[in-house]
Amino acid sequence: GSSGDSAAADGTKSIGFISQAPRNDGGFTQFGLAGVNAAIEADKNLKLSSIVDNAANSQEQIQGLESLATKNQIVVADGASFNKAVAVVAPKYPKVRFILVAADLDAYAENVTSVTAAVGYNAIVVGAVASAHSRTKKLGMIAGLEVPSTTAWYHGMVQGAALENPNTKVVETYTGDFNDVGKAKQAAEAMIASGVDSILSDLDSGSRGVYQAAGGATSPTDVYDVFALHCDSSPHIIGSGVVSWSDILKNAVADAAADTLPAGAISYGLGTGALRFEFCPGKGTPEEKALVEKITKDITDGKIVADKGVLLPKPAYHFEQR
Amino acid sequence: MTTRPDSGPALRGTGNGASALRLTGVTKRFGSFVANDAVDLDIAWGEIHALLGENGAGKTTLMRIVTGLYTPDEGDIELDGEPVRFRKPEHALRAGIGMVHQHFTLVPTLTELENLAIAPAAVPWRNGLTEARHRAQEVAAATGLRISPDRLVADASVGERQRLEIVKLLCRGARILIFDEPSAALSPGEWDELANLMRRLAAAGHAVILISHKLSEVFSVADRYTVLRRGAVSGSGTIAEATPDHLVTLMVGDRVADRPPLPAGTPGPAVLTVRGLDVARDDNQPAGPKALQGIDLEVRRGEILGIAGVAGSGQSELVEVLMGIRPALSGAIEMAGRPFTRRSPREFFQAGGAVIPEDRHHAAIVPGMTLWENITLRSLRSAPLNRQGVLDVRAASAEARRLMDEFDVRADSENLPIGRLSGGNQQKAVLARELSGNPDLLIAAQPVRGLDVRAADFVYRSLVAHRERGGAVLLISMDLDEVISMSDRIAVLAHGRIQGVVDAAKATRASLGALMTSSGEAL
Amino acid sequence: MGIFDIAFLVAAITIAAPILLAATGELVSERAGVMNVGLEGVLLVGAFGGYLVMAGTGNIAVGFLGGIVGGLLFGALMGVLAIEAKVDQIVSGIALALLGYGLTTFLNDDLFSQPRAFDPLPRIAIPVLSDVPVLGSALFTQDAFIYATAVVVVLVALALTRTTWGINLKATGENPVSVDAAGVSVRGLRWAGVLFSGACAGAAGAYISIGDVGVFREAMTGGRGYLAIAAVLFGGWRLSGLGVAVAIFAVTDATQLRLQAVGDIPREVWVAAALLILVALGTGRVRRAATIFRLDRRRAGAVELAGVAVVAVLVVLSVVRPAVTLPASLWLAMPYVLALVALAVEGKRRHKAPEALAVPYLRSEV
Amino acid sequence: MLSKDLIMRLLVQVGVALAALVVGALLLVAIGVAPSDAFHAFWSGTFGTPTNAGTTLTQAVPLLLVALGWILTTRAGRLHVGFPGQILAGGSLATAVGLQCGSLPGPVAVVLTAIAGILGGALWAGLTAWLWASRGVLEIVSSLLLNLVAVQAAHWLVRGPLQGSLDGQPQSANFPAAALWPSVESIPGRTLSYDVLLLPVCAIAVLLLLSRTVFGFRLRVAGGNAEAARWSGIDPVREGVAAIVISGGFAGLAGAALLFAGSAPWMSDGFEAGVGFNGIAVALLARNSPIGVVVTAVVFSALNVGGTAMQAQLDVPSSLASVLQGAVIVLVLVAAIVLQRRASAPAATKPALARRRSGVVAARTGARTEEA
Ligand SMILES: Nc1ncnc2c1ncn2[C@@H]1O[C@H](COP(=O)(O)OP(=O)(O)OP(=O)(O)O)[C@@H](O)[C@H]1O
Ligand SMILES: Nc1ncnc2c1ncn2[C@@H]1O[C@H](COP(=O)(O)OP(=O)(O)OP(=O)(O)O)[C@@H](O)[C@H]1O
Ligand SMILES: [Mg+2]
Ligand SMILES: [Mg+2]
Repeated sequence: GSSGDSAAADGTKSIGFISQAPRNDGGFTQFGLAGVNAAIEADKNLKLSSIVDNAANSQEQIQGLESLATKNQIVVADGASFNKAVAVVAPKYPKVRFILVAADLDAYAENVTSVTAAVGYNAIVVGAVASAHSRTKKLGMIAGLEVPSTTAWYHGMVQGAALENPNTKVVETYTGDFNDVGKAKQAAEAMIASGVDSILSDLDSGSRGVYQAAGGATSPTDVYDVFALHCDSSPHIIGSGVVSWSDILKNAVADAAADTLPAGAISYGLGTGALRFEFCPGKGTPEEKALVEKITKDITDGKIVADKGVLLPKPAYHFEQR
Repeated sequence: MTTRPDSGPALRGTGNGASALRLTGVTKRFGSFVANDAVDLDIAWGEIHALLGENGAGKTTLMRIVTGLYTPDEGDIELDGEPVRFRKPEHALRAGIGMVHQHFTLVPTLTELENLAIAPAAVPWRNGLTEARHRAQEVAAATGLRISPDRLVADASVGERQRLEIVKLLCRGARILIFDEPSAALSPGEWDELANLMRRLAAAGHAVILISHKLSEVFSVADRYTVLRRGAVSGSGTIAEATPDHLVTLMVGDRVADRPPLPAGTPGPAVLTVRGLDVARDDNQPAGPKALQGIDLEVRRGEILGIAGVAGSGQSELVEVLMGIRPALSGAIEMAGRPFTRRSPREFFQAGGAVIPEDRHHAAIVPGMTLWENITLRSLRSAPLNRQGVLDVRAASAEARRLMDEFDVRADSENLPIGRLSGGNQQKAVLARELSGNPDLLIAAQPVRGLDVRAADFVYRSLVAHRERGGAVLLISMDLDEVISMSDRIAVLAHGRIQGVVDAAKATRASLGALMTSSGEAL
Repeated sequence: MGIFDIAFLVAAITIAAPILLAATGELVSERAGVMNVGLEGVLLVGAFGGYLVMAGTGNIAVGFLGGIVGGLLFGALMGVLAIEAKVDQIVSGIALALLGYGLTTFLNDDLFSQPRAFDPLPRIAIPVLSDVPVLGSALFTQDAFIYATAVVVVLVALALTRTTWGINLKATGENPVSVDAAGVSVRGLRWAGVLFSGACAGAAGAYISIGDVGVFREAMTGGRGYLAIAAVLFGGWRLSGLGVAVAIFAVTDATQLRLQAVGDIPREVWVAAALLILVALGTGRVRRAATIFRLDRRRAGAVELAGVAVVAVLVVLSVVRPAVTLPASLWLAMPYVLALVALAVEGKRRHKAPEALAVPYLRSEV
Repeated sequence: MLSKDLIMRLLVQVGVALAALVVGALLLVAIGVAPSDAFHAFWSGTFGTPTNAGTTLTQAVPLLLVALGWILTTRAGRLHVGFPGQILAGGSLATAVGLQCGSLPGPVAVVLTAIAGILGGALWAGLTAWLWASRGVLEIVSSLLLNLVAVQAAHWLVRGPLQGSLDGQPQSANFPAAALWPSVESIPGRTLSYDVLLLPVCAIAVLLLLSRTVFGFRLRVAGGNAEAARWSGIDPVREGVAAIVISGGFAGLAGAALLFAGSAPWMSDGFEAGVGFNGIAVALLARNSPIGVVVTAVVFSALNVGGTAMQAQLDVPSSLASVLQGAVIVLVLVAAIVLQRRASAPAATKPALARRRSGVVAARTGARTEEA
């Protein structure tokens, strides 16, 4: 069953959005959706026809994708776990452009583009800065589930910290859920108790738990965000390894609308600024700011080569690093 | 509150001779079935009134109406001449009507005192224990009924539980006491005690209603009687003018031929042999007190061995151990000459055993399942009804119908859930099931408990017939007359020991009683 | 630095409190003969109710009331099903669990397109006690909910043992007929039990959402309801046992988070485990001194042998201290596994279940 | 009286269905969606096209299997809710086997995966059974906890041993074509798997098992009154264990079906998708009738599939489906009131009475017969 013919009538292209997490998760999904909406703002020929969220298991994902594909020209599959589902569905709808977010495909498909963020690079910078800022030279990384993108943060931090100070230690904890605030809080408290004084929170709404733990801690504790800056959420936030999923998706959708989106995989890195490290206002010494500059430059210039596990494995098919 | 202000726990009776409770035209239907049919009943203060009738006559149902458990479809109830309507048991209780159920309404995990303390609490944080202790003492003072307040009910024997039950009612100000087959679980001694108590209560002006199938008991205590038959009153009067035959005729419609004395049997080889059996009272505490000690028994073909003893002497444990339900600490059991080592109920039945459990309600029937399924509960699982794991349903229900006729189980259809039948009929169904396989050894634990005259007579005949066929019967009963009249030999069980085995022909109540009490403080 | 420190105690207590409260409520209701397997659903409703009201009023106390009301509503639903309709309690419990999840998720999606977040309960230091060296900062520098929980537990303990109401309640769970015959309303008592458990679960849920972290998310109770039920059973329907059970869960949970953070497992964990097993074996021995089965003896022997072997291994491990790391998800399963092990070790001895538990009461059964 | 009972049931079923519709409509109106549109979306998403109908029917199978497992255990007087865990266990084992079956001929591979699923589920259920039978742990609680354990175990499996996707995602590799369960070619998208044949077959099998075989009879006696069962030579513990393990087998098969008959030929955590509990609801809705569950399973699967469709078409929240399912159960239970009020009191009391001996409070039973 192919579709998209309806597009012919007038220029409008309708977009379907499907995600694994709830649309209001205050993190990954929400930013992605924001990006799609931004693209729609920019181009009045685009419209967001419907959203399917909480598509937790493969059957639901496939059903969701199928029903979206039948009535849209662009389908955004927002989440790593969609890779196989897209691989199943995409070939059946050759006229539909599938945008797969934060995941790689097992197999190359003509009408599929996977946009990923090389968070590992960001992690290197965070690792270096945190190590420089840390007093105990013990850093921590808290994530929900153990998936490539989260482990990338860990490995990146390890590499970055080593660049700044070889005997800085990095530990990781997985709470089992990006949105479990209570667990996140307890995990952070546990880390702080074991001497960690700088925590990277790779969580969605769970981050609040980390802020609260830092707030309640007796020893000064720094928090590093990902995705965006929530400086006002807690005074302990130093900065954020910003991964602007909204920017990334805005680009991708716009390109897709203009049919200029190449099939294959596009990995956004520090180059485009879609990934960047940002300090909260008033945080960060000049030296640290310089350090960020330096590391970022070294990475973009290829002076620093990512260690194993920092980046997702390079796919066999067309791949672009931006 | 437990009592109305005017009638304290003290045993102040209300007049005597005056009508206490009058039922007129009380009718209760269950679906199309009429359990009580325009029943008139008149109970006077200060009398002991016997309510008689065969199984399923509607006695229990009637009493449930009186105590507010059921509401009558028609008819009126008058208490002290004022019409009353009980929608809930507490209404009846407030009005001073209390019933001692066959299955006690006690909480085993609480102490006796706590059981007395169960009462509506005006304010949640009130602690009623002291008050309860008070009442208990008042009752004790008035009737001599003493309880041991701080003992767990679980540790009390049946007799003691029954006493507690009565104390409870008196504490709550009951003035009309109803006993539904109270002697069913009592030893003779305990029954005499109960009889005295009833007289004392009546003398104190209370009204007592006694449901019993044992005419001997009725004649020993009751003043007046009312007989139910098929739900309707078939007669009433004063015991003084009544004869047993007359009452039986009223109950069952015609006379029941007296039972011929047990013909002398010719015992064959031993079917069951027990040597030095020791059994713990609590399976989980083998080191704890023993329920049975050094039991030696032998049951032979063509004989009925009676086990006499008061309730709680370990009969239940003996049955369970023979069945293979309970582990034995030591000792040997042989069935049909072969050692019965790996004991389990299945082995027991395969070795040619059958059992009529004492606690029918829980051990003998599956109330939710149909009559025919219950009757063929065991035969259904072996050929011919079982064809390579597949049931022959048609044949099974045919077999069930046959047995229902043979054992005169009264029910509209074999597809009825057995739970709907009256106690008596349920028991006949069990009897049918256990005898149908015609087993070598039949363990009958209180087989006539709760049976009406005719049914009891029927059971006797069936057991004797079984004996004539060369089967062996182990008869466990708390009723000495029953044991004496039914058995060839009698083993007296007391405090978990066999105190002696006597020839039934020579045995008397006195001699057995002596054996029971001898070495009383053993263990 | 060691992982079993004050912060550890605090964490354990924070984890324990809501489970303890919910379990206490469930205990009361089960002593009355009503088993609410849907406790998880009730917790969720409490959590969302609290969050909803908090979002409306901005007052956390009112928020908690909202949670309690939510819990009461679901408790009432359980009552209608189990007490009035006399349908199977396990089944109605499952219904509550499903409904609780569906409803809260649905409403959350529908009402909160933007998730809200609030400040959690502040910690209150009790003047003198909080200065006690170690325990002071762990026990007496907590938030109001935890103090309240302690009070409730004590009150329940008193009520069950010292009051007519308590006796009636226990009797209802054991033998409703006796209560009915005493003119006490079985329905009334069971309703009281169910509603109390509903209120407790509601409050506990509210703590999980607004009390502890100030946000709500779908299914955020994460199996705590089931842990509470397990605690009641493991505790043998006694408050004391229940406390022990909850402590075990909480400590394991707190430990696993720390162990993840530490990376490879530190020495003191091996030692602690070894000690635990030794204690277990010891108590087991004492018990069996009283009760010896022919069958059980063999098994006991095997168990003890295994136990000793494990201890030996643990001692060795604590000496060589290998760099062992467990996958995160196995750490996450740890509390449940331990709960199971605890139940299995306790086995039947603990099981003094109320006779009439989950048995609907019908008069004509007398 | 049987036929009358049957009519009564049918009436109740219809009543429940209508009530559920009303509830759903109200919810829809509440969130501002026209019920008519919603219904249209629902219909086209479930039975509107052969493809979707195929999906609906295929997804009904796991629900049915779980429901049948539930019926068996309840008839034996046991109540466990470990189906989610057993589904995960069965699915995982089936995956482990299926991934190795690439070279085998199709039929063999399919049978192997099915057997593996059954085994996995039965083994996981065996834990519950063992804990109950020999340790006296109430099966309801142990199964609840084991569910939580199974979820984490599955999480680990797809990140460790079974992880097989290129980019390290928590997913297994795609199953070899040989291991996939065959489906009807003629239907576009091949969404209709032949395992829908299990719907009638299993239902009838269970029906006969219970009513016509000695084994089923023993189960029912043990469930009806454990004490009486023991006194008549049936070991209620053995029957209970058998029932629990068999139900586990059913759930495990459901797990295999979810993976190998679905359109998603790989294992990822959370493939259980709530089938475990919904299956119970399915059994309830059919009032534990082995035949009725065939219908109710399809209804429930339609609720799931249609829920997703409605979301995609009209942006209806996905949780609406679970609300409806919860509501349906409550409705069924309430419907039970109606039936109870009709049925005569003792008839209703008897099962309860039996339950006291055999049901939730089964520790003593467990303890006793161990030595018997
Ligand atoms: N709840 C009920 N539903 C339907 N039938 C009932 C119910 N209770 C009793 N019956 C029927 O009513 C009749 C009278 O029962 P009841 O228990 O009063 O007899 P009974 O005189 O007490 O007999 P028994 O001496 O055996 O106890 C019996 O045939 C019984 O089957
Ligand atoms: N509450 C009761 N209602 C009816 N019958 C009962 C009740 N309690 C016991 N019985 C019956 O009376 C018999 C004797 O009572 P009980 O069990 O108290 O004595 P026991 O078991 O011999 O001694 P112990 O109670 O010390 O173990 C039991 O086997 C049981 O069948
Ligand atoms: Mg009677
Ligand atoms: Mg006893």
